[in-house]
Amino acid sequence: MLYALCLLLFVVGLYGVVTKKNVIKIVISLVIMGYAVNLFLIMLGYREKGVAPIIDQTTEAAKFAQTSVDPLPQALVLTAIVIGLGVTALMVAICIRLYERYGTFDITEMRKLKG
Amino acid sequence: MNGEKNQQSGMTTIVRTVCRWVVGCIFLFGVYIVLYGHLTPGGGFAGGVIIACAFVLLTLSFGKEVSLTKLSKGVASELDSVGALMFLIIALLGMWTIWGGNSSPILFRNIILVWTFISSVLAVFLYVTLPLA
Amino acid sequence: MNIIPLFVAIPLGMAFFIPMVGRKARKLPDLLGNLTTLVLLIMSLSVIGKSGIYWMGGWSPRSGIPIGINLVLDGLSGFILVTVSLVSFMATLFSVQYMEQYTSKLHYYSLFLLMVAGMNGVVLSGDMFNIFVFLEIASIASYALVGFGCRHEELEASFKYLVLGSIASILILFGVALCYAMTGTLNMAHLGQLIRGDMNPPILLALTFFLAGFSLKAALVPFHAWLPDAHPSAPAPISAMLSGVLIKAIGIYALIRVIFNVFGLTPLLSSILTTLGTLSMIVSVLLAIGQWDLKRLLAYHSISQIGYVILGIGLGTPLGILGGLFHLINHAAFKSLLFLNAGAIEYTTGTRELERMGGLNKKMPVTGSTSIIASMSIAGIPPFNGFWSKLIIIMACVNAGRFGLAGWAVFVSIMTLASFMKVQKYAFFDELKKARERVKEVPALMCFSMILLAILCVTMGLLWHSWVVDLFLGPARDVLVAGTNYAATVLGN
Amino acid sequence: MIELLGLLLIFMIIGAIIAVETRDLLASVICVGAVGFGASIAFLLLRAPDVAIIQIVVEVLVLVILIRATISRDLTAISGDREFFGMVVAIVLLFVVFLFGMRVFEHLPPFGQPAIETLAQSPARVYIESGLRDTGAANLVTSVLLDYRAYDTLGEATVLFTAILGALAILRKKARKRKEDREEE
Repeated sequence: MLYALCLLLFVVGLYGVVTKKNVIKIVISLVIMGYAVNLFLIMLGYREKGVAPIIDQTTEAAKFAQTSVDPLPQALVLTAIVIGLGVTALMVAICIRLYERYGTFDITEMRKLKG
Repeated sequence: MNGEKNQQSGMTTIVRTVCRWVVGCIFLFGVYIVLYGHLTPGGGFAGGVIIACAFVLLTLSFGKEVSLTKLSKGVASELDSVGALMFLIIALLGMWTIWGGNSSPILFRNIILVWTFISSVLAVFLYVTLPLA
Repeated sequence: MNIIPLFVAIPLGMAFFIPMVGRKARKLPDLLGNLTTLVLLIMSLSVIGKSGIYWMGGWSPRSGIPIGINLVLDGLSGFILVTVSLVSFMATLFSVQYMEQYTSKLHYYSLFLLMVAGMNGVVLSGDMFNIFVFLEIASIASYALVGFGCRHEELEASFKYLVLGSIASILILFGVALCYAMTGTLNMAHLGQLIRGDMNPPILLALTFFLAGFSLKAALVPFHAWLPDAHPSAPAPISAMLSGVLIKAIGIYALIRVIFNVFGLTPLLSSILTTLGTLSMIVSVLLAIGQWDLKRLLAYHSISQIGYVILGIGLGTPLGILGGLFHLINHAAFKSLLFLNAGAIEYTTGTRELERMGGLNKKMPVTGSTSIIASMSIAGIPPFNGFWSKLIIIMACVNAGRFGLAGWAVFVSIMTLASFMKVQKYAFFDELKKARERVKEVPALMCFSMILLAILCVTMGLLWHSWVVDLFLGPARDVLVAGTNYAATVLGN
Repeated sequence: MIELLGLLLIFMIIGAIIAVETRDLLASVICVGAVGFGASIAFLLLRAPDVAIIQIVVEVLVLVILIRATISRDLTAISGDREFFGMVVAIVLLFVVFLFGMRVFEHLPPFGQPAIETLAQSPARVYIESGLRDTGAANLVTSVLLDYRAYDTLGEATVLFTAILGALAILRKKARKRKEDREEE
């Protein structure tokens, strides 16, 4: 059920990328798609009644191994978020440059992107 | 600094007074997050971005000129390269250690060191992105 | 000292180093960039035929479970490494004088080396998520390089490329997530071992995502929309890199590695690949014929030749794989040469329109003659390299009993020939235009890199049967033919 | 817990739909910020504090960049005449994708039982069992990020470096030394 909601979020983002005609809207839709995938990855690592993957002195190792959530997807998502930030920054830079040239964010008013 | 010009590019007095107090705290908090990344949640990247946010705040409230006097663009992009190179060099040193027959990568294990370097790199990176917006 | 990680570390280090020192000395970025690609070329030639596995940070598998990231050098990755370094060396050589027309060369070289590092990282990595990360490095560098000229059509092309490339990356990440959900591992060899041909629905969905994502990066036909805009817009050496190696290293290489070595080639996948390949071949060659913009025409031909590669490899027979891989390296040689030629013409005449060129052969003998060699190679005229690889692919089709595909391959070859006869006629052999009276040959280094590539085309055409097959193609083919045995070779059990 | 997460996700989906559909660009940027903060809270609920922190700080930065890019520019999105037919085709196709994905997702392991519980051969199990001994970091995410998979982190730092360098290259004032007049040809 939760996975399906995540997929729905992904599809909303995909819908925005496919149908919108404004470059900022396209950037936003891509950001939303990124969130959906990140959330999906973190959900994959969740354990029923789990604890965060940080060891404190009071719990013993065996019990911790039984209850900790999966740290690997969290590490992956950290990397993925940063990559998303980089792509977004570059995209916004191009959008600003395009705006300087055309005075609009609308791709239907730009020449070659229509095809 | 040129007061009039700052008045134009920045925000109102209230915002600027509050910012003057808060920026230092944000900066310290960022450093704390970096240094304790191996024990508590957060770490180099998060701390680095928080430090970067201090500069963002400066830019937003006082204008680009003031924050550029604190950290100029040339210095920032130099620091970028230095930080990234440091990370790479540490990684390569780890490689040599392994090659020497020692199976445990001693330098890779020095978490705080690497962590701090990444953070400084990223803080500066993000700061450099700001003028584009 | 293990050489494998250096393929990534050297270009990365140089890319970080150049912006630090580049402002002080004007010639230094040129020197460092060329030196780096030369070193990479020598290193990649020195590892031909070798293989090895390197566990990053010394985290070798613990009781059979791979806990770290590994770099795998085998026949296939060595082959692609040589291709990448070869073309990138020629491209940097060409850049020295060509890029004088642009500002901020240090950004250019730094991004170029980051792109090379990203490609080398993808080619060497043995870990799904790591492939995603390095693929993003190569892609982001190429997005920026496509828009490097900052003219409006370049920025638009860059934006279009960026949006489609990001969708591809997100799909690939989704595929990695699905694989992780089902198997709990990211290592490709381990993944192959755990899947073992058991295609349950999530794994199939992941495979679909990989197929779509990597096809977008490789610009196969239903996903090709970005390429005809992006490749002409980039500066010429970058067009040569994009067409010559980028779409191969992060598109085709990753696709065939995942399909052959992780999931295993099934008849269904084989027919999907051959269909995609044939479609790319036919559709884009038809679109190419009508083009009058020289670089755009070449870009469409890239898609079509990529179609040949995928068709050959998709057949799945050893002969077909051999032909596909041979065509891959041939295409890298002649297509980058053609793009460099187009860049040379643009450098001197300032135009890319075929109708505004003409008679350039008299004024630019080196560009003209190397362009003839490249055109004959791509069109498949007998002594040149393109002929042999197309012949092998067609023979493989016939051997596999797919006569229809063989027929289409011959047809596309003829259409390619027609298209390049048009290029030669309008650009090099027609009447010399009045406005072009004062055109001179391009500077020496640009000529030099074009001549080197032309020599490469000729020698590979002449010597293909002896050393090319034995040294490069044999080991690479064996890796693909071995299929999911990849897991056993990497993990050693 | 699951209900809370479900509500949060529904909130995020509504926010995303508003962000995509609204005509005001500033509103749309702010909505995407709301979605991002929703994601951050979801990460906290899923016991991923590191990711939550990073999500929040990155979200702030993305918002600053996006708002400064859109503010005082073209605030209302001009997208008056969309082709109706294209929209319908897109929606139907995406709906099919969604239904297909739902069917596939039924085969995933159920929520709350990750791969580390069901599969013995998962590297994540090694990280949990011997991460502290191997790396000396109590925060296992840090130990994965900087020790077991430090090569990925090097890649991550490089991605940011590349993106910044690319943005600087794209935003430089003058891109060509000569022949700038060809621009208007």
